[in-house]
Amino acid sequence: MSLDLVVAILMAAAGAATPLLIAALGELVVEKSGVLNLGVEGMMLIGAVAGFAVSYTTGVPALGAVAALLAGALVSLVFALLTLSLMANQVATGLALAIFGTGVSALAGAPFVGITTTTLGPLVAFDDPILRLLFGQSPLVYLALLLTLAVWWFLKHSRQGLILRAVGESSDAAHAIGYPVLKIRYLAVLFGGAMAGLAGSYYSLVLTPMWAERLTAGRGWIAIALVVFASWKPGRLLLGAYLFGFVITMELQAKAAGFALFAPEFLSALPYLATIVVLAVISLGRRNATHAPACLGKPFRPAV
Amino acid sequence: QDGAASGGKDKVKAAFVYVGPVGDFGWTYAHDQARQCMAEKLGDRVETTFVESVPEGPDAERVIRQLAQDGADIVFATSFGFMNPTIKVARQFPDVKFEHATGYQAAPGNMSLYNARFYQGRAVLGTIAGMMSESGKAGYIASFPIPEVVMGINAFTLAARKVNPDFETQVVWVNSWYDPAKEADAANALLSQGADVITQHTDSPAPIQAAQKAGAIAFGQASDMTSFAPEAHMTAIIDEWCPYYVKRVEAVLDGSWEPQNVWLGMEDGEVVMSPFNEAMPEDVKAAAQKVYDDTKAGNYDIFTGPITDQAGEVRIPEGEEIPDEDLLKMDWYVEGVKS
Amino acid sequence: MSLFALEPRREASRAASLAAPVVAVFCALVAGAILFTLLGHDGLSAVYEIFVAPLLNPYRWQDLLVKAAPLAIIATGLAIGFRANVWNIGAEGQYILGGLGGTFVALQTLDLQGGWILPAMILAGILGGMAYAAVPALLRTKLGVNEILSSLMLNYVAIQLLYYLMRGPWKDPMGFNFPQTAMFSFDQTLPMAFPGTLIHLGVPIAAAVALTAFGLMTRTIVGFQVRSVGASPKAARFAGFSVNATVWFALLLGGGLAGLAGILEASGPFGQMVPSFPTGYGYSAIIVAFLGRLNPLGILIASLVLALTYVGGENAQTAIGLPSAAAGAFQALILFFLLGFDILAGYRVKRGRARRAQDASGGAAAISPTPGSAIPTPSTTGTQRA
Amino acid sequence: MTPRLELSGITKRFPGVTANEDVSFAVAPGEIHALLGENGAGKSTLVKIIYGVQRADEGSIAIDGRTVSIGSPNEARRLGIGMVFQHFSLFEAMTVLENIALGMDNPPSGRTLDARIREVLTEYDLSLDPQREVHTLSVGERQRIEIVRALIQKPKLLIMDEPTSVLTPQEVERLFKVLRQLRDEGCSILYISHKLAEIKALCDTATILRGGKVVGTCDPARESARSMAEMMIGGSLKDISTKAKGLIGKPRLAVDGLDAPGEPPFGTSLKSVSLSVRAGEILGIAGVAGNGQNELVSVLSGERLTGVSGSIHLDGAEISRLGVGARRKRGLSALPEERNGHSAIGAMTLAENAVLSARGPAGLTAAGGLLRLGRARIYAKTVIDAFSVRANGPEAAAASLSGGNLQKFLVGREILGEPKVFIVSQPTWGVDAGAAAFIRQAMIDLASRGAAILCLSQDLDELLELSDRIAVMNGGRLSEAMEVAGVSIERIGLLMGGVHGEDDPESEAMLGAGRAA
Ligand SMILES: Nc1ncnc2c1ncn2[C@@H]1O[C@H](COP(=O)(O)OP(=O)(O)OP(=O)(O)O)[C@@H](O)[C@H]1O
Ligand SMILES: Nc1ncnc2c1ncn2[C@@H]1O[C@H](COP(=O)(O)OP(=O)(O)OP(=O)(O)O)[C@@H](O)[C@H]1O
Ligand SMILES: [Mg+2]
Ligand SMILES: [Mg+2]
Repeated sequence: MSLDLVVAILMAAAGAATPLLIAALGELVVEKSGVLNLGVEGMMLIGAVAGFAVSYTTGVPALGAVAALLAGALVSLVFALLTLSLMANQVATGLALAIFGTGVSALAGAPFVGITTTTLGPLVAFDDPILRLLFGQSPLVYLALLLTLAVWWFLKHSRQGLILRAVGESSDAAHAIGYPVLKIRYLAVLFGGAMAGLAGSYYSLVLTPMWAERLTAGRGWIAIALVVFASWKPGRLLLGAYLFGFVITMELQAKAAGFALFAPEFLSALPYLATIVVLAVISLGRRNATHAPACLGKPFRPAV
Repeated sequence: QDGAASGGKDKVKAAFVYVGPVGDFGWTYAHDQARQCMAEKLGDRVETTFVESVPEGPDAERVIRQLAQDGADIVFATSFGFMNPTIKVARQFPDVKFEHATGYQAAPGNMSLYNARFYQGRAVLGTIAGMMSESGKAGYIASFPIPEVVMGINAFTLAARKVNPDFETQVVWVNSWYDPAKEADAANALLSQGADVITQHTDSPAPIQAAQKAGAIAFGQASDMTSFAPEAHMTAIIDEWCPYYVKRVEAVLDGSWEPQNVWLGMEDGEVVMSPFNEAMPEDVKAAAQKVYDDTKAGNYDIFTGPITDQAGEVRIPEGEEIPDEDLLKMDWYVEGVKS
Repeated sequence: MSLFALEPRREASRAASLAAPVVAVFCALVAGAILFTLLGHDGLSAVYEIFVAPLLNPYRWQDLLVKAAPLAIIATGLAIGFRANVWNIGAEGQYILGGLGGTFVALQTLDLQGGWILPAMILAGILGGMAYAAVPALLRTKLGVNEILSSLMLNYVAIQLLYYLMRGPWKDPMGFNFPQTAMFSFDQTLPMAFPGTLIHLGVPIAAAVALTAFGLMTRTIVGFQVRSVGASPKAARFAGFSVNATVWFALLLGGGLAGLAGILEASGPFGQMVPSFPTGYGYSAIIVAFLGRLNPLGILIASLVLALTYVGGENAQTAIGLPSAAAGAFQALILFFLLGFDILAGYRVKRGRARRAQDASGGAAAISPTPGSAIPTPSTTGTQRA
Repeated sequence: MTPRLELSGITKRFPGVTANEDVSFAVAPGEIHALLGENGAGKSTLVKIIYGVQRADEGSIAIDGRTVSIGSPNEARRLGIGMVFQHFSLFEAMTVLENIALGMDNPPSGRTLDARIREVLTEYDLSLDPQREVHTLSVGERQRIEIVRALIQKPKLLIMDEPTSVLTPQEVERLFKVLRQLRDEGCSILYISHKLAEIKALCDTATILRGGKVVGTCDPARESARSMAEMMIGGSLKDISTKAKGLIGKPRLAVDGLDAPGEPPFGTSLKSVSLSVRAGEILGIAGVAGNGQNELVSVLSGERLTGVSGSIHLDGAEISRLGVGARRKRGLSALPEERNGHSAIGAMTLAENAVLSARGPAGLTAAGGLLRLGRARIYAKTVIDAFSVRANGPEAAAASLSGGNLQKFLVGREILGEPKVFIVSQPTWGVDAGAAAFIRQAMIDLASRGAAILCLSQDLDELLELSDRIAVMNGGRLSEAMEVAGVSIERIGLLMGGVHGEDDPESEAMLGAGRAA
């Protein structure tokens, strides 16, 4: 295999992994605070359309990414309001959010169908494949890696991260010793929304610089699966997302090289089967301890 | 109503049922453009409505029935999966005309089938690819191995091999009509393995964007996608449904509508090519234009023997053409296709 | 604090829990009208076309029933699971497998005749759904794998399995290489419940399923067992109920009913198996289950409401050209309002900020008149920490 | 001297109840002040208000003479108030260090904090490993975390809500030592407990609440436990009538060589437990929480079958392979210590809670698996009446009952089924004196009717009052049963701490943990 091909494969893997990683990091923080938001797909779509719209109208793709961030956070606020303040069931609200995001993004995106925008591509172009691999990818690829580091540090070493984990571990205890559980969860949900929005904009600004309905085609669900796959650890999330990106890329590379060992449907089902197997293996290894935040999905109402 | 004597009408209500959103910029988009074009041409003699994103199956049946109940005179059902639902409803509403795109079965009496010979356009693309490719290898992003897709792959490869006998077409099945990210990834995989032409039978513009980034050439699908990749986009096969829709609605207006089963192509103006890219070499332009003109004139059929299949066996002897009924259930690939 | 404050009720209010959905729908209508007006459509007529027009047209009633039937059947099964704290969100996959199970029988019996064929298909459908639900059940009871994720992942696997079968082994040999099976024969097709209408046998079956489930949950020890396990696995064990058996029961029941819905759709409205068979009923049913407050009778109503949003959405497209995406957004809006107003069952809204001291105990542990004490919360740890 | 804490006119209303009404009293610096009252008297609510977890509707709080408004626990801590909660506020999956850091407003970095914690531990002669994860710790150790969390901030006022219900007599002594040391350093302590003997031994003053109102103040040293209890209930306490002697008959429950693994993840496994309880007899089992009591109850009740070996005989029949339902049918009823979510379901009505365990004995199901809800209501009503449970009838949700009333209902539910063998754990845990007396009486009456009762409790006084014989559980082993008459508390305390002359490593470890402080 030529160096160029190897680099191409690695870059494609990074490209497939990046949006999943960003969205999953957001969801990881949300889940660490004890909230299960299944509406990632909807928030990603909103982010994708907002990012495209702003990038197209201003001509500055970076502004698009910022807009995506804000738009994602904004819709996640609806989820937060319902599940945190009004204690609506999180599973159902998350599903409704996914429907909502799909519909609203399609409505808002109607004027932008059929056009393209400047990509949020590499800042510098390199001819040398190694340099290209290291420095020549979209800024979002590097941002995702930095975010992983930041989230890891935040959860593991910062005081605020400790508090966030505490809230997800026992909202009652956290409340009793004086932490504003709802406020912290609101912030976590907003962060998750912002990340999902940003991840969505990766599709409309980097991978396929365009807008079309249902652009993300179900990637939001994979992001949620990745969080569990990684058993709520940012490091493993990075690994999982890249592994996943690599598998997707290799599947297509294998097909492009003319290998067809399996039915294509089997390959398409593979990521999901792999997630199930990993879930089973984690549980086998450490029965009764999957590191899930103990309060995940449970509503909390503070006594005042 | 009136005009019943002649079987004609003063005003026709035409309804369209779409499988995707009108904003998909692909298949459904093309049909809706045609609907608008038809409505414009016929002015106030027609009133059009449409329902988009209709799932194939019982939902389609319900939607079609509702349209018939609500007074549609003619219903265009524009996806293969609407075939059986349309048949069922057509039986219940003998006075309403039904038109189904791409199917092979119809209810007797009030249901027509229509389709377009897209493969004729694939031959034009193949010619361009064969002449312009330096690596002699094209990447073909395909959705599902249904006859229409198979026939397109074959037409493309046959045409390319006419100008470059060693030409190869590498097919990647993505198992989806529409998944931009996956289509882009597939295009990138093909490009990184040496393809310098990308073509597709999926609906999103993602592959041509990928081709543009890699400096390869590509072709639009279903509509002119130049705006997405001005340099890579050589031309596109355009599904031009407008003339057909105009004709059929006019037939309802003047009472001459009869059920039929048509498979229209370049001769009928139903398949056209979008303008060739300025940057295309003149000789390529000329060769492509010739394939188009000959097809339009009825002098060129890409599925004319000799045709050998992947195993190297001659399937169609010299001079023979593949009959339509065989094309419509094609499930084998010609030599040069890698899948 | 805010203008309104919530005050917990000592016990969930029946009146409020009945009124909440009505108020919610009303608010959603108002919000929808405003939203559509802002989007440049005629908001009032949009709401009229979606919500009222279909109800005024008797043709549409049949459509509503037909569309609601699979939703009600699946949601009933899911709701029983949710009551047991079993978070099966794999109904979509189980529905597909149900359709495939029945189709398998149909393909074996294409040339046969007899009244036994359809029942055999239905049985196979139920078994197909159950078998698929057995996977998350096994994973959860043996390994403690969270069923939300395993069942969700299996949905995608089921779709690929369907594609595989349609493209290859089960393709209709006479079907011009299109990926779909042959049409089912007369003996394989679900008959109409009322001749001359569109209302197939699935509709009365859905009603019967919901009523039976209602009896099961309120009047039998099995229902009591399910509720106990949902409220507290420890207490259920204390009562002599096996938690694992209940998890199995809930998943198999949910899977079986989803499978039933699948084969009823396949043998009824579809009349064959096609790649476009899955249409998201498995997901919509989750929402239906919640809108119905996990009560089978509520689910019957909720399934009709959801069906109305589909049918009305199509109606609004043709009547006033409202894009289908708008109908989708509106559907989500109604769901948001319904979910939000659920809180009225467990809480009273108080005007003004007279008292800041509105509280439920910090110990949400003991008290659960949270929105509908009926609704348990997903415990992602499953059996783990019990 | 200005009081450290002064409450004036504190009123707190919940929908339907006034938890505190015009409560006023003061706590002097360096005073240990008891807060007494029946279940639901409003003690926890009051201290939560002082600690800023809840807000009073009316009234004011002054610290060191300055009126303050305490909006949150953070503000409370800033004012020098520390609190140890009735229900621990710990994070199981985190380390001791993290838990303590979470309880501080500006914790120093990990290393410094670790050192500070160790300082506090030596200063008060406590032992705890800051790096351990909480879920691996015993109940006593967990409480120490809470205490260290409070002490590390050098509080001026420490609030303790029922801190001793989970401790051994020795651990209680050690806690008292800490509290007295704190008092001598000038710290005020507000102390809530239902154990009146402890109050007498520890506290300088007591304020008594009844129905949310202050009904009196006293010097516990000068009162008897009985007089304080009567002040709390506002009436006279009935004496428990002892059962007639000589009723004891043949063994009804005989357990031999019972081994079982501990409850995951960190339970204590049972090691060759043997015991026998005779008709008419009450066998008490003492022991510190977490020494296998829960395992014993769940193995005897049939809730746990996997991994169990050894024999269990009920009236001579081997039942060790039977499930819960089958054992109940044969007359064995077991009531575990935890009410919420184990022996009762809060969200269900009392009638439904009756179905949980009494459906066999009371015939609450019909053929075909149908529930007889009418009968269940009648049964619940009977229990409510017979055990004077204060509740809104059989349709009231279990969660709407106070702890004491719910416990009466649950004990009644079991006893009205006339079990032949009744196994009960912590029958009066967190239950006020009046209700506790009632429950004990009901148990004695049941025994007099010929039932065999196995009573597990951490309350030694209770066991000594109730039991005919007593045995001690430690590290999953059960000591020989001793006749209560003439047994020494010293000896039981030592057995509870793990000193029984054996030298297997596990009991050594227990000993270490118990002694460490
Ligand atoms: N969050 C709440 N919402 C409504 N009522 C409450 C709440 N918390 C407590 N109460 C009520 O306030 C009263 C006092 O409760 P509190 O918990 O203070 O009693 P307590 O004296 O601590 O009882 P115990 O001895 O059982 O701990 C009780 O009647 C209870 O019903
Ligand atoms: N949100 C609430 N709504 C209504 N009543 C409540 C609420 N929270 C608590 N209570 C009441 O609080 C009372 C006691 O609650 P608490 O949790 O303090 O129990 P307890 O009596 O202290 O028992 P235990 O000490 O065994 O837990 C109960 O009577 C219950 O009705
Ligand atoms: Mg209390
Ligand atoms: Mg209490």
